Amino acid sequence: MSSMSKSSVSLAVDIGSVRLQNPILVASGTFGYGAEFADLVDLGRLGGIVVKGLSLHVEVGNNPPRIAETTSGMLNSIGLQNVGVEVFLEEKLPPLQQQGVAVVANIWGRSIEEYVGVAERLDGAEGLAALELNISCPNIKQGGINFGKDPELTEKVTSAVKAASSLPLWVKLSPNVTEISELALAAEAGGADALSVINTLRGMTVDVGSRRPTLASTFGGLSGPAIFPVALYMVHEVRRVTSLPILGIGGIDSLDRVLQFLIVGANAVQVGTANFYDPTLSARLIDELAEWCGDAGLTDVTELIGTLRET
Amino acid sequence: MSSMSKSSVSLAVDIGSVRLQNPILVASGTFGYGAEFADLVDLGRLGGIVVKGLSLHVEVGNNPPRIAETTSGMLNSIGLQNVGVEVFLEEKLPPLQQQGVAVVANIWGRSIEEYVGVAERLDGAEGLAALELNISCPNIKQGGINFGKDPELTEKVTSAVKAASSLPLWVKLSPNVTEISELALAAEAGGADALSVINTLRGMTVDVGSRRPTLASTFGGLSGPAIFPVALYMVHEVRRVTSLPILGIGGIDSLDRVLQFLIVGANAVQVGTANFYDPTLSARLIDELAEWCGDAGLTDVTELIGTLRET
Amino acid sequence: MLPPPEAGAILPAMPIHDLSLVLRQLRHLSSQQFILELEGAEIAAECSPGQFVMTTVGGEGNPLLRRPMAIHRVLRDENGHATGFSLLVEVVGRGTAMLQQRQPGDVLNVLGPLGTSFRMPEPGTPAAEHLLVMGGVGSAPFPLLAEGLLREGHSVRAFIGARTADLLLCLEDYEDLGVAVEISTDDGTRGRHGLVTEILEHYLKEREEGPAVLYACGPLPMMRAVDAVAKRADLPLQVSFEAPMACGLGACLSCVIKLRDGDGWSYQRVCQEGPVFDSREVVWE
Amino acid sequence: MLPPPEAGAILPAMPIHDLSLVLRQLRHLSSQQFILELEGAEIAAECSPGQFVMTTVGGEGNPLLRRPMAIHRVLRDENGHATGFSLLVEVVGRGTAMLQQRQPGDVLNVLGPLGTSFRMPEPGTPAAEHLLVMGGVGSAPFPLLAEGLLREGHSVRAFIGARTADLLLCLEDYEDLGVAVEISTDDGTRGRHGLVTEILEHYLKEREEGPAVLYACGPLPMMRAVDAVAKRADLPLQVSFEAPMACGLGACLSCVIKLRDGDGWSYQRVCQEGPVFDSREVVWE
Ligand SMILES: Cc1cc2nc3c(=O)[nH]c(=O)nc-3n(C[C@H](O)[C@H](O)[C@H](O)COP(=O)(O)OP(=O)(O)OC[C@H]3O[C@@H](n4cnc5c(N)ncnc54)[C@H](O)[C@@H]3O)c2cc1C
Ligand SMILES: Cc1cc2nc3c(=O)[nH]c(=O)nc-3n(C[C@H](O)[C@H](O)[C@H](O)COP(=O)(O)OP(=O)(O)OC[C@H]3O[C@@H](n4cnc5c(N)ncnc54)[C@H](O)[C@@H]3O)c2cc1C
Ligand SMILES: Cc1cc2nc3c(=O)[nH]c(=O)nc-3n(C[C@H](O)[C@H](O)[C@H](O)COP(=O)(O)O)c2cc1C
Ligand SMILES: Cc1cc2nc3c(=O)[nH]c(=O)nc-3n(C[C@H](O)[C@H](O)[C@H](O)COP(=O)(O)O)c2cc1C
Ligand code: FES
Ligand code: FES
Repeated sequence: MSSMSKSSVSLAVDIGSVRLQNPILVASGTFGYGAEFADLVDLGRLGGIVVKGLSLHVEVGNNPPRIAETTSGMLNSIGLQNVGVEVFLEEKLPPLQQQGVAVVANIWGRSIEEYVGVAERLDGAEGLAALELNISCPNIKQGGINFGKDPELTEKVTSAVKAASSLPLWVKLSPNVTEISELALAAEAGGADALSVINTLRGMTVDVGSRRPTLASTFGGLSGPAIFPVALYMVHEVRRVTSLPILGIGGIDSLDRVLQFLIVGANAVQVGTANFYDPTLSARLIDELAEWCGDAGLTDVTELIGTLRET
Repeated sequence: MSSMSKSSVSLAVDIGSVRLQNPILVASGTFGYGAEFADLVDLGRLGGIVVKGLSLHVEVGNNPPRIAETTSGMLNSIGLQNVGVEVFLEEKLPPLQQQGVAVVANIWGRSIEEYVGVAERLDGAEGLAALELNISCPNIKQGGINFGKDPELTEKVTSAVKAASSLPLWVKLSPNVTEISELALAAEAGGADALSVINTLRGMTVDVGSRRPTLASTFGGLSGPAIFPVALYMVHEVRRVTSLPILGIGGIDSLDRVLQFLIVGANAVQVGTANFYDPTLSARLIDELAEWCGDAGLTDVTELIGTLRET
Repeated sequence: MLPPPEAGAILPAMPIHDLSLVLRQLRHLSSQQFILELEGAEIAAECSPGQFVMTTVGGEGNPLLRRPMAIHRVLRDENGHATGFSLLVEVVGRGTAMLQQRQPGDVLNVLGPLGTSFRMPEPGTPAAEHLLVMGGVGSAPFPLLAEGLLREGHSVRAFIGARTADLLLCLEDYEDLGVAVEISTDDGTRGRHGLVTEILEHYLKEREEGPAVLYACGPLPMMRAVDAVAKRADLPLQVSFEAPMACGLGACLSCVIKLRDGDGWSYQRVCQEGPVFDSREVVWE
Repeated sequence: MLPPPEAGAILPAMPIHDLSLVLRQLRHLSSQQFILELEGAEIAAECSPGQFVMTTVGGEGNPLLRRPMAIHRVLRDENGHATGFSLLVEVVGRGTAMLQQRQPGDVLNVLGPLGTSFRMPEPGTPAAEHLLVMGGVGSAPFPLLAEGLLREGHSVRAFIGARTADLLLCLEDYEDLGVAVEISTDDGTRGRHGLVTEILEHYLKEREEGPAVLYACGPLPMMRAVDAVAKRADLPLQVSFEAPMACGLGACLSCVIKLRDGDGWSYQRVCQEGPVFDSREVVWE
């Protein structure tokens, strides 16, 4: 069937100045610091690992219960628990550096100063390919407005971090907005090198027995296969207004959905929630993508990107 | 087990001045004009039937394909095809009037004038319990901005329709916004008597084989069990800012989800997509709700509404 | 001749049932085709040729929607009482693949009978030849139609096309019924090498004069070609359409095709005004 | 005495496998409880008492997440080679109800072995009495622990609580192993009428002096009560915790409980730093 052997297909993609060996990354918060999956996945083969969101200091996180299952999805309110940037650099990054995989540090803060603080601390760290800015966080200095919901704040935090770090900067957009294209443009204006689209949708569920929210923190972020059509739409919206590289994220559970993201214009994708229930999916997708490209007569996966036929 | 027989439980709820015999309605666009389900459901038992969105004139609708299945959901881009308000009044409403069920006319337009036109035509029609305003439509007079995405437009169209009709007015909010509470307040300011929460989420999928959008119109509205956590969250958000009656809509597929909506503060609910794959669900939910209330020792379903325990 | 059906006319329909039906048997015809035999006396007793059901495929709400399937045959006990019916299914995607995995004893939720049926000749109409033209799994509704026509004393001939000999469907059914069959395959492995429309045209040229009625179901290009043949031969044609369906009940408006409407056209529902249409009403594009 | 484990210490773990395993047998113990016997020699050979697996429950991605289940027993062939393992499951919701519907021959995707195990006494430690305290389906991990302790020549006693006699679990396992059993039921239908902690306390009062080690798994209130008993008696206690889990691998941070950390506490993962914890490290609230 296949005219092309899969090894002759080039899967490499460029996210701005960052060359990734293939477009299959794993999403922040769904793959720990990589080591958690080392028994199951050859980490060195992945397109990249986006680590759990890092903050300036250790973060204790929200009270449990922190997850709730929903139809073909899940809610989480981890509360951005993490080891803090120091422990990351000392303990978590070195083993990943040995794997030779592109490591992307997802970072967050409660104020622009905190974002800048993490970014500065990570600047120059060996083995980091890029920073990914999680802007779905409330700004405690500005009445708790979510950075990612306000174009002005998005631009500000982007440009502040951009100035503080020499690393390529990916800005991860929140889908809980009226026009995601406005936020994309704001991030671009702030100097973003790429856009990660999307973070989780806001949602909640209730435990009828106790009449309490299922999550201790009432709300959480919805992820998983259920949100895929929304994510794909948002990538399409963002692609309409910018030529920045896009990382497509949301509900990937199969090669078909990876291909849909690429066709709509994502330059690479991140596998999220699926890592939890199908931990070897990311690695399998790399092989399946190579095979599919070969069968389709493509020599380079980039030939697929942005090839949506619209009428 | 049950101390209370289900017949002694009162299921009636008031949506403003409209008394419904129970809080289980069927959502616009998912139940036709009622007659389509007459073989399967005793229409007279339903809390209410919200009919397919009506416009001033016959509407041809979008090109097919108009639906795509997604994980635990579906996309639709029917394009608001409908028979028009005249045919509705002549042919569709009379058989429903005979059933004695509360009929709610969902209406839409491409300009405020069109909305007002439909509302005026329906004013005084016998057997109509209320109007439901679908504001998830582009305003062709104002650069195609979606009425439901802009608080000012939402308030304007609401107050214009309110002035044009003596019927109670329910405004159906779009979830594709940054702060749904702002839109809720705008509708309230415009004179809404109740709020229907939510309409579909925007989404798309792609047919990888042809590299074309699966829907002829590229985008569609996502509905079904997948969106439930988002819908519940939005009802919670709206309940925080207003004491208007709320109709909870989105992803209802079981009694448990009906109860979650009521606990969070919806006064009634509308079953949507589930009517397609489980056409007798709405009727069964009425019985199940009565039984559940009886088992829980409630004599009146309203005792449940808004009883969420938050800490 | 059939009286021309009104566009969008709805036949006085039997009530629709929503039933949980036990799967009696699943017979594999090829790696991609199989027959499901279901309980369901109500649907079996009340359905007409061309009507369909909406069935779940198994799998806990995933896929979400039911799948439309034509009623293939009515199953009868020794006394001739309808006890169930069969579906003839081709695997084309996830839902049909899941149906293929079902086991006898499994339960499917089935809604039906749905849609319009083929319009049978009025009793007393002068005898005509009834020519059934089918491609691929478009064969599904025809054995029931053939049976009905034969019961009324009409002569029936089937034109069956498939990609290759292994995929030819319903040959047994027609043998049982004593219906003459003409075959074509795309690859020439059986019957005429070519399209089913070619054997149809050939037959129409050779046959004796006299009234004939055409019926077609299959891929869109094939139905379009049959329409052209029918128009050239000035013969009436009923076509059975497919379209993606969410409800099957006429409520969602997802399944529309263009039908002539006055001077123009309008979108009509395949599940309600169809699936069987008079080909002259269809806007073939 | 066990050396106090470091908080958060991760034992040198065997590699984790992600396997598609055939279900050999499903044995119903009561209407709500059953045992699944699975293939899976790798997991069986390498697991330690107290570890768990994450398993799919069937149903095409719905529910989405795997379910955590303790390894109940290792299944062995005539030569004593580990060939598979069993799970002891109680139906509490949708996923466990779906597991109950599985049939022999069905395939489950199973990730394991996961988490920390009960810490066994160092070889050469003076003999102690090992007291296993379990409530409800918290019984699941104990037969494997009892087997391990017996193999090392330790004396083992099981304290089993249940709501009612019919729901008492693992009695056969302990009979096979020759482990002494003390029973309590909430309704007095078998053993002592009351809580399992009461029979434990009673036993501790009556027994001869000498070292003893406690292990507990069951509902939170029960484990809290056992902790209080252990503290009063100044005996070491290992507790096996449950928490909602998405990954079981330490990646999602969904499964945390509060553990002492310096002067304060921090959230630690039940799937990684647990499920077995030293009860003195747990912040009981
Ligand atoms: C009135 C009617 C009667 C039918 N009778 C039969 C029958 O007797 N036997 C049979 O095998 N099939 C029949 N079909 C077609 C059948 O419904 C589809 O093949 C089936 O729904 C596909 O489901 P799936 O999950 O396997 O495919 P999906 O994964 O949903 O889709 C696979 C491919 O099939 C296409 N497709 C999906 N649904 C339909 C549809 N309703 N019609 C046409 N193409 C579709 C999709 O666009 C896609 O390209 C009938 C359809 C209709 C409308
Ligand atoms: C390490 C570990 C080992 C376990 N071992 C066993 C075992 O050997 N046998 C057994 O029957 N069960 C065991 N459990 C519990 C089992 O995982 C849950 O009962 C199961 O996941 C519930 O799934 P469900 O779909 O039936 O319930 P759901 O419908 O998901 O939930 C039903 C109820 O159970 C609660 N629940 C859900 N997940 C968990 C969980 N992980 N822990 C505690 N409560 C939960 C929910 O809050 C809800 O109240 C273990 C849990 C853990 C963490
Ligand atoms: C448990 C969990 C934790 C997450 N943590 C983070 C995080 O720390 N930073 C971040 O930017 N996104 C985080 N995300 C969002 C994911 O990276 C991803 O954007 C989202 O889950 C959508 O993709 P999916 O549907 O494939 O999961 C988290 C998601 C989950 C489920
Ligand atoms: C096929 C289809 C058609 C719809 N048509 C309308 C409509 O005409 N007017 C409207 O306000 N909402 C319409 N809706 C939205 C539903 O009324 C409902 O708000 C939405 O589907 C969410 O509920 P669900 O998840 O239960 O389906 C339509 C939904 C579907 C699936
Ligand atoms: S399938 Fe819903 S209207 Fe035809
Ligand atoms: S279950 Fe994911 S960290 Fe424990």
